[in-house]
Amino acid sequence: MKLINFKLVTIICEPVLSSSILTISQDLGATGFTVTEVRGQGNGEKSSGEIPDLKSKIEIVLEPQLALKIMNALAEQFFKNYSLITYSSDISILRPEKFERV
Amino acid sequence: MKLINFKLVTIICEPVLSSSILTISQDLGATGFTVTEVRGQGNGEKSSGEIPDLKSKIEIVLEPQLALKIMNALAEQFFKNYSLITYSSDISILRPEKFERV
Amino acid sequence: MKLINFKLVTIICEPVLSSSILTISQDLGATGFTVTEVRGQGNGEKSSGEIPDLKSKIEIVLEPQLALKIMNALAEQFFKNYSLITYSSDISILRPEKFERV
Amino acid sequence: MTAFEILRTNLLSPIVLAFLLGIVTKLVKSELSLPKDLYSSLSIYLLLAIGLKGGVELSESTFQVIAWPAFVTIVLGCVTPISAYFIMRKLGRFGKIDAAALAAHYGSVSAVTFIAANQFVEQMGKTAEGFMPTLLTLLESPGIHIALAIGAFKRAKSNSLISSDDKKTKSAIFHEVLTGRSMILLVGGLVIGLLMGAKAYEPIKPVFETGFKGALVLFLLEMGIVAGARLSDLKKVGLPLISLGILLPILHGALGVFLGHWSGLSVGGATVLGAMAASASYIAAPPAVRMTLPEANPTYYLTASLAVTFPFNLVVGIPLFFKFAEWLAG
Amino acid sequence: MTAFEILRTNLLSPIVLAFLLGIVTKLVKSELSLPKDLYSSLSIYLLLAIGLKGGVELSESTFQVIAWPAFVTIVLGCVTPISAYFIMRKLGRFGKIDAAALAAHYGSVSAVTFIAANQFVEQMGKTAEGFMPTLLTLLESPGIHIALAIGAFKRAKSNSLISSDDKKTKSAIFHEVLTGRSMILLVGGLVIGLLMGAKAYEPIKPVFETGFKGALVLFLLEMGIVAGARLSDLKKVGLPLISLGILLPILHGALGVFLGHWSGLSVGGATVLGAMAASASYIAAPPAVRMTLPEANPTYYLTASLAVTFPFNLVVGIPLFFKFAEWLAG
Amino acid sequence: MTAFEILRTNLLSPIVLAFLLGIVTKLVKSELSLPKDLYSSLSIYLLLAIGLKGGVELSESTFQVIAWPAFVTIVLGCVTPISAYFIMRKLGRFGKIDAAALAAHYGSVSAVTFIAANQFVEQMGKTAEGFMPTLLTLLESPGIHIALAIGAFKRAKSNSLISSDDKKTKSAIFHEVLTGRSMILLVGGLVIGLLMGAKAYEPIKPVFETGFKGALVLFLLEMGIVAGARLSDLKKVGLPLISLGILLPILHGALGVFLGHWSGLSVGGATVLGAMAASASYIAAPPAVRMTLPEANPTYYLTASLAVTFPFNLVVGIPLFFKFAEWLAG
Ligand SMILES: Nc1ncnc2c1ncn2[C@@H]1O[C@H](COP(=O)(O)O)[C@@H](O)[C@H]1O
Ligand SMILES: Nc1ncnc2c1ncn2[C@@H]1O[C@H](COP(=O)(O)O)[C@@H](O)[C@H]1O
Ligand SMILES: Nc1ncnc2c1ncn2[C@@H]1O[C@H](COP(=O)(O)O)[C@@H](O)[C@H]1O
Ligand code: NA
Ligand code: NA
Ligand code: NA
Repeated sequence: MKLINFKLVTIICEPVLSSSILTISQDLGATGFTVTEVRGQGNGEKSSGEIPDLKSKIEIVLEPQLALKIMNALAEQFFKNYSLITYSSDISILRPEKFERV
Repeated sequence: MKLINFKLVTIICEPVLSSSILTISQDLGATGFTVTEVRGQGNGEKSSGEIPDLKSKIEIVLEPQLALKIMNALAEQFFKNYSLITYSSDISILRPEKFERV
Repeated sequence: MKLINFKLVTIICEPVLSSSILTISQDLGATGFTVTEVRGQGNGEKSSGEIPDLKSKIEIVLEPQLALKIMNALAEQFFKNYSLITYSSDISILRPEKFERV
Repeated sequence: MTAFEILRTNLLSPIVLAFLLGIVTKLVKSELSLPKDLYSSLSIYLLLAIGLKGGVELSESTFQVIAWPAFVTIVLGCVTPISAYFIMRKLGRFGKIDAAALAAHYGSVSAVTFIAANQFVEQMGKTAEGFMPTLLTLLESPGIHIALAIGAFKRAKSNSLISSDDKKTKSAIFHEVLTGRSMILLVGGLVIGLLMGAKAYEPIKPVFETGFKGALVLFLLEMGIVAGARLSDLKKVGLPLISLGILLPILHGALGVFLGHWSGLSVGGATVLGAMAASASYIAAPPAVRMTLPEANPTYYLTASLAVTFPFNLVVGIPLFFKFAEWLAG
Repeated sequence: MTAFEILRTNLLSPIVLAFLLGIVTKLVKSELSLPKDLYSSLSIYLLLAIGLKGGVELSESTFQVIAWPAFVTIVLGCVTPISAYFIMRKLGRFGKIDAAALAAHYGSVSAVTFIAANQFVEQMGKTAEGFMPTLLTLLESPGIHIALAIGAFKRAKSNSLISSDDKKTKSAIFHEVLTGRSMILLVGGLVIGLLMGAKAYEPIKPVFETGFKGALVLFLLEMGIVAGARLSDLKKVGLPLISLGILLPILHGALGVFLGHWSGLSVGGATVLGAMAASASYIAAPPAVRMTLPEANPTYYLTASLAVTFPFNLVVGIPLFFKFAEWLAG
Repeated sequence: MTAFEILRTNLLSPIVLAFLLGIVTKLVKSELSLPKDLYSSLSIYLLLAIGLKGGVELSESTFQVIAWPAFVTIVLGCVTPISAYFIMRKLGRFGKIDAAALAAHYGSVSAVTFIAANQFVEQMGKTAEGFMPTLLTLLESPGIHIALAIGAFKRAKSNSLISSDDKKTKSAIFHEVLTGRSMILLVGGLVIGLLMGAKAYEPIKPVFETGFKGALVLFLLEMGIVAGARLSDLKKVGLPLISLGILLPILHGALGVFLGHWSGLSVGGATVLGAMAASASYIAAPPAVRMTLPEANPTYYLTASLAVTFPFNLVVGIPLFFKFAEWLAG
């Protein structure tokens, strides 16, 4: 099969945000997600929860033009008040049709 | 030390596939693997297991020419009947000899 | 917001090393870290611990010029006697000021 | 007790209520679920506890008493996957591979159903034979292998070849089922129980026996949550599979009770054997089926096992088999 | 017993000592902590156990006996978030949003404080009424919603608009609090207990009742570790919040004891109701507040709940409320 | 009882059988293993339980009775790392760093071996002194520090310098060992037990004492799996280390029993002290060694501790030390 250029958007956030972030990314066109439970620290002060280091890492495979759109949506809604970071990277996938909404 | 261009192949799959995938990647020349327990959803219908969201994320550091080979082998064997995605990305490593089979 | 080119340095190591690695990366200027518990095997012989496959995956978002510096520091201190690998990859972030030390 | 009173007592038992609470938890879309490690820990504990107690009691049984029940159990292990296959093919109109996949589940056994049946007959004052766990280990694997063989054979006939790859998988599956969590813990527990005997069992009884029923409540709460998560799939699988997920346990259960009675088991023992035959595996069978018959739709077999047959047996089936066993016993 | 003896007995009880050990663990910078899954498992177990026992005992209570205590509990649920808000605003000089966030915590209840109070009065020979867990479920959610409503209203007044987004969040939060872990397990346990009755409870009692106090020791060890991790934040939050984190439980606790006594509760029951009113939620409230009032500083409410009010109640508050209840009872 | 009967009773005890089942699990390549969190939870529970009970019983001991046993325990803590170092150097022909690493393990103590020895002597009707857990805490850390100091010194002599980095590591290790999981739980448990006394212990006894032996069975099952996973390394480490992994516990065990007897301990107490001296740490020592002596090969010390010495002590060593203690006692 042929490799196609795609984007992987990663978000690391307070667990309380996960479900909102997944909803937003789905609304904007993502076809799936992968969540990992991680432990993290940054320079943010807003961290919350009984276990302060506990974070969720969300990874989303996306068509390139969607990546910045989702990142900006999250930045606008959450950067001010919540503890999270987001970044994107280039990946090569097979089966691009699998990541397109029908 | 000097940085060398390498590939990182990632596979996210039903847990039941992990051991087969590790065997295949080893047979094709990978020298190691890293597995993370994750939770995920896609648009596949074939997902299985008592806990349907539970997935395994397998990461393999590889010489560039092996990456596509392994991805294609997995695509051929598993894409039709199983729930999984795979992608590759560019990384820079130290010690390339560590990732070569003797 | 605008995307800025940054680096993501990943380290996969014996759990016993994590805290030293985090200290080193902080000393060299990293502003945070994300740690995932993983299971892994390589061709190293030095692996230790009651559960030999248990590894820590450390991810650090960094200004590009810091990446190689941290990787080299780890290589020098730990490659000889410990079980670990490290690699870097290109990512695009928002808010570069978040990842700069004040 | 009338049939109604028996049903009522069963429905108001802590484990059935805990299971229902688990289902309600999902229905109201609560995020509550037991931590994964607690769920596995409880299942390890329950299996080992059954094994240990079974082993201790086995050390007091004679070969004569066990021989016939063991024989009919093996008969059930050979017959039920075949009957399940044909019923799924003919009545359910499922494809060959899906029917074989379902047969692997119905031909094997659910340990929790076994436990629930034991608790039920005990509550009814008809405690089952102490060697029942031994029968449980006999019934676990044959059905899976027979059904998978049917599936492989049917597929080979259409493809007119058996790949060598297939053979490798098959022996891997054989190994996996035989060394699976439940086999190791049940057989291991039986052997330990047998070797150590009742006296050495005494000091560990508080954990493995006194604590058993409470632990079961927690486990069934999570089983309810897991089953509840599958309820939305009921629409996908359709009425035929739902009906067969009730019919099949009735048939297999009746056969199990009958053979149990015939082989000399007490009312309690025959009920438990019936529940075993009626139950569908959802731990050992699914991964084995997934690897061997990947074309089979997992939604079918998981929904049927977890969201239809298990609740049916727990709430209605077990009391039913009990009534039948009582009737047979005259 | 003199006040001093009571304090001493409380301080030397296993759960208080375990909590202190947890704090010491953090003070000496040990890496010890309970596995996350054990912590959740214990909290699930404790909540379900309270529910089950409460349900069984509820089946033996009459409506008359419960009506007034239930009524004053709801009154407490409506009054304490408001009093907490104003005290935080006026005495603490906190901003509107932070005050509302704190009020959501102090208007709700900490289940562990409830349990500790029950254990304490039992140890004092004044076991509380069996229906106290029912009151616990009544007190959990109203306070959160009232405080969040205050916060949303105050914010809207400054912003002069309520976004539709806000409404969506609010109904999601409402759902989340009502179907949260503690509500499901407490209410679910109550219903199961009520339905199954004392006889069916008997076989699961070894796990849910005999094991309760030991499990609590492990849980409080981890609570101590969690609270200890927050101790370093005490400097950040400053003396005003620390003082209010002690004053507020005294006020609310006294009110709770008084209303409890007035509604006909025994000395034990009034003490427990006081402890409930005095306690600050740290499980249900924080995520709800984080989503609804994101501008509020989590360090304030988490440190106040976990590192000030909880330890205060555990060590000093509960014995104090008990003394007050005894004094009221004459 | 004859030596043979004693060995047999030990071999057929639930914990030894559970350990063997764990090894078999690995030998048949089963994927069964206890969830990681269950394993840590059990180890936390077991350590705290030992501490609590030890503390309660300590509150009934006098200083006189403990003084000499405590003294000989500290002597063992200083002598065994040195004897282990020289035996590994001379008989085993290991390098300086590897010998020091092994010495850190054999100079410290395995809590599970301690527990197993206590269970064994109790089963033999010779329950050990109640203050044995106090001795356990004394023996845990000195050996590690002495052995690591030997290693650092030997290395420095070859490198002719001690880096300042080394000093930083050393104080970090010192802190880590002293505040490690086992020290916190054992010492913390002892202090809690001592403070609360027997009466307050009563309500938590069902969990911490009645449940102890059952929990131990589960723990040893996993220990067997962990040890079984190391069996394949036996070939790598070679016959010399395997032999020394048996010789060393015999020597240290005999010394421990002898000193125990001499210091006034009962047959049970002397046996347990012998088992402690004979045992090799596999929780506190490995990470400390890994950080301080990274050149040492972990396969050596982990295989020797887990796959040789622990099974040897569990199956053969403890009964042997018991026989020796009986013989000394005349
Ligand atoms: N420089 C960094 N490198 C890696 N992960 C980071 C970094 N900064 C922040 N994070 C992750 O993002 C989470 C939220 O960051 P913060 O908002 O700074 O608390 C942290 O808990 C980390 O998991
Ligand atoms: N668009 C996506 N972004 C991130 N992860 C995905 C995506 N699609 C699928 N996955 C992951 O791959 C797994 C298998 O996908 P599927 O075959 O669609 O069930 C899912 O459970 C997710 O963990
Ligand atoms: N080729 C590889 N691909 C992915 N992960 C690897 C690879 N080699 C090593 N690792 C990871 O790095 C850890 C340490 O490697 P090693 O030093 O070879 O034991 C392993 O446990 C794996 O988690
Ligand atoms: Na069956
Ligand atoms: Na309150
Ligand atoms: Na030792």
